Amino acid sequence: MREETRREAVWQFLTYAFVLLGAVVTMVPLYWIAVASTLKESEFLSSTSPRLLPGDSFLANFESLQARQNVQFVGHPGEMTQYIDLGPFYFAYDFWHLWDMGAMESSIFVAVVYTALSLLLCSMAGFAFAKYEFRFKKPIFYAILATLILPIQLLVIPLFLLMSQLGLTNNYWAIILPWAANPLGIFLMRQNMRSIPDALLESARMDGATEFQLYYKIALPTMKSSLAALAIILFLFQWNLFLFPLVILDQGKYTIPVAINQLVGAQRVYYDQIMVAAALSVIPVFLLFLFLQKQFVSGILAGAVKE
Amino acid sequence: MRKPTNKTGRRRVLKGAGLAGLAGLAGCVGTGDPAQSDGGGTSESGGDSSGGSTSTTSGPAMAQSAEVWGWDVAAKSLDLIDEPYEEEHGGDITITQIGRADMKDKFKSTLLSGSGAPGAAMMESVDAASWVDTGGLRDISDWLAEAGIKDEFVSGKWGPLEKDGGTYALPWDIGPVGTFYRRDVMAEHDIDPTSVETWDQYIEEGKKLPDGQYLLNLPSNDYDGLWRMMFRQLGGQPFTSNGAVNINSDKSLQVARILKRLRDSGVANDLASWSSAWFTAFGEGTTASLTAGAWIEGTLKAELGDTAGKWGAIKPPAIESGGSRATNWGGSNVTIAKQVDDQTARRAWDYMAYTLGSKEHQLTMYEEYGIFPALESAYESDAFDQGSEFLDGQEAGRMFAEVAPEIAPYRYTVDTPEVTKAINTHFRDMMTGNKTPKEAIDAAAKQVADRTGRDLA
Amino acid sequence: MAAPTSNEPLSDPTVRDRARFFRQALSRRLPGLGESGVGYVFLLPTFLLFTLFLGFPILYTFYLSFFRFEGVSDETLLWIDLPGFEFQLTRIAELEFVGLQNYTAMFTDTLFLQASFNTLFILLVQVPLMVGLALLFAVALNASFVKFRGVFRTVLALPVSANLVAYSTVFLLLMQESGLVNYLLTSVGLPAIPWLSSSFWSRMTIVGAVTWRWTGYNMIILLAGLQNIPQQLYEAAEIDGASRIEKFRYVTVPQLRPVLLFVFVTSTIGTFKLFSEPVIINSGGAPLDSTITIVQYIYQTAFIDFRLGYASALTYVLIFVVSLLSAAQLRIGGSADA
Amino acid sequence: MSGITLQTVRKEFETGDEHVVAVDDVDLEIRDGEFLVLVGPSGCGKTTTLRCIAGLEDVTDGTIAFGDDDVTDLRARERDVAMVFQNYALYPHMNVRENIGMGLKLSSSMTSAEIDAKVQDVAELLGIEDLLGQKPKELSGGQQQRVALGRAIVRDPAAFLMDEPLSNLDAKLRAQMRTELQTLQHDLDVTTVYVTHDQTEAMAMGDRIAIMNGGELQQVGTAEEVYRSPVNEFVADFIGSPSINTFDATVEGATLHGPGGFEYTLSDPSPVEGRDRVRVGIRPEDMTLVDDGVAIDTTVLEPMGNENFLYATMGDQELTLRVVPSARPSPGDTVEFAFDEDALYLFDANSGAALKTKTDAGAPLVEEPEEPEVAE
Repeated sequence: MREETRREAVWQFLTYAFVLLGAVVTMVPLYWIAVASTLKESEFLSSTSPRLLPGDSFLANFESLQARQNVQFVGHPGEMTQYIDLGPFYFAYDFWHLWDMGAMESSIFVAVVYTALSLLLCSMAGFAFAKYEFRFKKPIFYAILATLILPIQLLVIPLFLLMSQLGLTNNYWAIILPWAANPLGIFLMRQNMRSIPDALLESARMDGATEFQLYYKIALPTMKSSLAALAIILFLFQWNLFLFPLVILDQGKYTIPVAINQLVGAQRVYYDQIMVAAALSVIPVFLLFLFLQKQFVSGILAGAVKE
Repeated sequence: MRKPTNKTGRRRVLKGAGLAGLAGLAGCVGTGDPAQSDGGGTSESGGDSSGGSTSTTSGPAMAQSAEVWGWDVAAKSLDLIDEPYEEEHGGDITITQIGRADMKDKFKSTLLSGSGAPGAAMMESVDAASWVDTGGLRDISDWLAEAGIKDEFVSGKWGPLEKDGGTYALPWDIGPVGTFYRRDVMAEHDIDPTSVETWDQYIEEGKKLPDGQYLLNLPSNDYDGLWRMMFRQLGGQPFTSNGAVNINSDKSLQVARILKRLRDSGVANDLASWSSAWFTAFGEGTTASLTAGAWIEGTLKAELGDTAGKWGAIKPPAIESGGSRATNWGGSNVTIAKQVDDQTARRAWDYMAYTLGSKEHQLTMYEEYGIFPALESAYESDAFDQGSEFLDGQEAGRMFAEVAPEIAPYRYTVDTPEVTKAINTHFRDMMTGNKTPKEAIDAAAKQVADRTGRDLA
Repeated sequence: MAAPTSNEPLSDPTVRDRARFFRQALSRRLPGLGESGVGYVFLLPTFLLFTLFLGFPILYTFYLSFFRFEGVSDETLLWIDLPGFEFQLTRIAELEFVGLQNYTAMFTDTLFLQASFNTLFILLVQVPLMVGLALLFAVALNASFVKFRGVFRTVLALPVSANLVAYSTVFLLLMQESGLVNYLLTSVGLPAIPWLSSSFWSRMTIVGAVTWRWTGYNMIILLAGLQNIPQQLYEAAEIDGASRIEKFRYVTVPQLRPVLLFVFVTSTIGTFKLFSEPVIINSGGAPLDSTITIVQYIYQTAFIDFRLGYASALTYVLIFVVSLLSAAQLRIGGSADA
Repeated sequence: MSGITLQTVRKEFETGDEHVVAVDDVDLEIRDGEFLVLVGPSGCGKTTTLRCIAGLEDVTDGTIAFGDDDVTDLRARERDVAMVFQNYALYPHMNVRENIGMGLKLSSSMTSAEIDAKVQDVAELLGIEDLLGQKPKELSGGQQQRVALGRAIVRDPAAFLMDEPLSNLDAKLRAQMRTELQTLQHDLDVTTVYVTHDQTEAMAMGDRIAIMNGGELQQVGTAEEVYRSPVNEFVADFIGSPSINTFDATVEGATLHGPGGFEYTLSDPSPVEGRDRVRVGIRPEDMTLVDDGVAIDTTVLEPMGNENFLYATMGDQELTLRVVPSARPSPGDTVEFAFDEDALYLFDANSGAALKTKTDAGAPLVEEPEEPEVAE
């Protein structure tokens, strides 16, 4: 018994040590981004003694980032150009001019719209694959799944061509629509929706629900945590898109990755500005992740990997 | 297997809603030049010719506006001439500043997909041949002839911009090479760069430096840069006039031997180009000199401002005694995509000719940002005679202006990137002693020949 | 019967009720679809987007893979002329038909082979390393005695929120000769490592960067899988006298197999698609070609060399290989314990 | 409210390469207000039949009518039926009130206030008015069962369809709910089709019982009818617990020769006239221990308190006997049993069709005005 407790203690100690070490190693780059964003470039790039404690140059760095001509990283209040003034009814209808969007806002905006749209499409398609029988179901499903493999960097030229024909160049829809029906999302939704009991749907049918009501009144609400998990995956996917947004979007509509890449000059890399941008760009995803983390754990594979 | 062209009448465009989009991929069939169809233009190409054009040349009406893409300092330079141009010629020129690699990616996407190109864009001479070869650029030779400014540019600049009698870009700047050195470091160790004539002498002088201090930097990620510069200095050509691979010529061997000697003599540092360590070494004087295009002065000034006055410049050492000391590193042009509609192209050309073809404006850009003009007639200006504070008052401008016209032409081709890869790969083997200089250039030449289907010279 | 029998309304319908009645009336009038019809309707938006935005690029890429790109053009590219169906696509590129030449050329393309080697190297080191770490972290955090599990979980998964371009650039800085990592190494008496300038270590830097970013994400997936394992299985194993390791070996791993498989397959696909990390990290002075990945190489082939046809063929080969590999993983992983 | 009529209803499935006839030309008439139990072993097609009535499955052939209305082509939501599922199928994201009200909200033209009132009434009827605000996962099995019932009741449907609704409850609760359901059905007087695999439940609850096997309807009748007068050996075997003892016997005139020296001479040999072989059936409760009967060897004795189950072998034939609690032979003991000829069942040796069923004076057979619906 004595021996047993000692071994248990050693085991616990090792486990803690391992997890703690992992956490520290994981935090180093993030901590360094945060610290570096508050230092002068020469301070954090110094080869002799890198500073590991925060300095006071954050605002200066941020200002130099914001002062760049070709990148608007964070937006600022804009001008409301159009409004209707009908006494108590006061409508601004050029909504986006209330705030000139910088890369941060653009990225958030695009990622949110994309995530919402994609959740809708993926859950609908997943519902169809999970709960209905139809001809060519399997071939269609596998065809969609196969596109998971496709590296989108390699579709840039034909996609660009297509977008310019559709008049979608320099338009956020161009980086939202092509992958709105996300194959991984469809796969996950299909796997999760298979765990919805058929009786539940039939019960609703007996209650008089239409097929579409089955989807949005029964299937969607029971899939909340899976949807939350998928939302994180989709958001991250869009958040990190780089090459196609670079090619299709013009200045003023840049998303964060494109904007950050603009800080890499022909001859010089503006590391101080990159650090500020990197630090700032972590925040939205961090918040989203924190917010949805519980659902992410429980929802990622409620039934995701059966079979 | 060529597909018949749209002349065949029996084929018509299906006007189905879904297919209309696809069918219109590059302008509707039957309407002729796609540049005039909806498919080809950009957001700027309104085709609106009502703008107050004061063009002195004839030709199609000009669009009111045009967009020009450039990167970094170059874009800022162009921006300097934006206002004077608009005041004098009307129109509305937008200079868009995009990161260098990003701009290339964006512009190439537009070239390859046949749509979305700006009115005009910057193009490095290194890239010129392959971009021209896509067939996506506009032949501006007629306009060039009309403007009569072709002869005013240094002749070595035109090679890669021309193909089959067409001219596809207007030269902008060149990079006459100089060797920039830290006066204080050299003086401290009793080295007099101004007395150096050849690389061999320079290496010998460099040996006077103590351990931990280097004469120059020879970065393993950029062998091709130094090689190309020296090769050109010797009048070498990577490809013969009939297209055979020529990087294993005697001249190339000479260069390879010098690079090898630089490495073996221990006078060369090995820091990745443009890395912060690279800059720091120049700032601290641990790397005492830097051979690069004239434009490097502006960069050094910006990055290492506190070393101002401690620098000097000489013409690059010759490969052999009495050899040429003129060569080039870098340089850009401005080009127009074929897909751009005539009116917008016309507007873009008008701006280009105004900006790049005039002494006055080239000098403005030189003085402000150190963009060294390819416009030879500009060299007469006394702007080149002004002492540089950064170079301790040295009149380096005049030195470069003397070098510029002597620069030998160089045959950039679509396969230039292959040469770059091959040289870097095999020179690395050479530096480690795995290959002799002769073996290295032979292997590089063979690799290029194999991969491009060209013959060996 | 206890329910109200009166037909008189108890109350006036509210606006929401009216809207409901309207919807009901509407849905009653709509024709019913067979089951398969409903399935198609739900798939319709997905189908439309796929055909429009991926169908064309995919087919166009396939088409290009049999040609050599000779330049931009405006001639006819493709025409379909069947009875009752005529369709013509204007050529955007000057193409020369070369048959399967693009496909055969890659076997002698040393750079392609180098890129394949790099990608496989990264794959073989990175995927097992990452999945192994993720599994260990997941098991550790699943242990009931560990306190602050939520905090650890969050911290470990945090890198996923770092922006791709930003974090690659940061790694580039951290791993420099005189960067923070070497500083830390040397300050504890270890030798500095040429993270960016040696072929081997620059690949390891990419491995490290990708592992850093995705381990926590995969850990969460595995953790979810672990929590689905019935506790009774461990109790049964305990009674059978299984040690900790044996429990892991005979209960955890088999039970987790489908989840592990999912993680393996998605990680493999992800590694094959590596692009931004090597592009950015490679700019730190790594020996040429030593970190180039397949996707990066294909991108260069298309965008720098303008060999669109060859790049298209490479794309298809890549897709084919990854499909095979995924299928094989699924088969191996699935059959052993069906 | 109305009866339900099934005419040659057929349901075929294609699953992969397999072609399955789940329901094989079933004719069935369910009377208005009747509690009909569909019973049979698993896979017999009873659930499929129920789902066809519900409209959850399209029939391959045949018609289904509610009263005079042909509903064959109507969707489930248009049929005005309510269904209770085995797992209750409560909407996990809705509370009890919403669960019960869902059907009304989706398909009735009641206002929200009316729906609320009705839900309240039904909840009170079922005694779950305190649970209205709770989510299904907070409820016990019995409570969930009630909510599922409430959901069906609240809609005043033309018929209740129940698919093994009690099988997820423990034995005690099941017995309790059984009675409650019967009472409720009786009070509401709604035609009810109830599917179970448990013949005890079927006997206890059904006004009539429809027994299915292999997709075919075997017999429809009251509990007593199917017990006393099964149409074939399958029904005889399925109904009754413990199951009827059956064995082969050869016929010599009026005498039956069975395994282990079984021999019995019929006083009325007419059912076996002209036959060489026959199947003999004797229910365990009809066998009594005597001193001069057929000898059998005891294997196991299960005392049940009020009676004992005696398992024995007659030659290689296993038999079950229900005997008085005082009879306690030990395993290995040889005992002897006897039975009444009135209680004897005889079936055709090949088809299993009944030749003779109980003829003793049990409860009087219910005389039905209509012809009994018996499918082949």
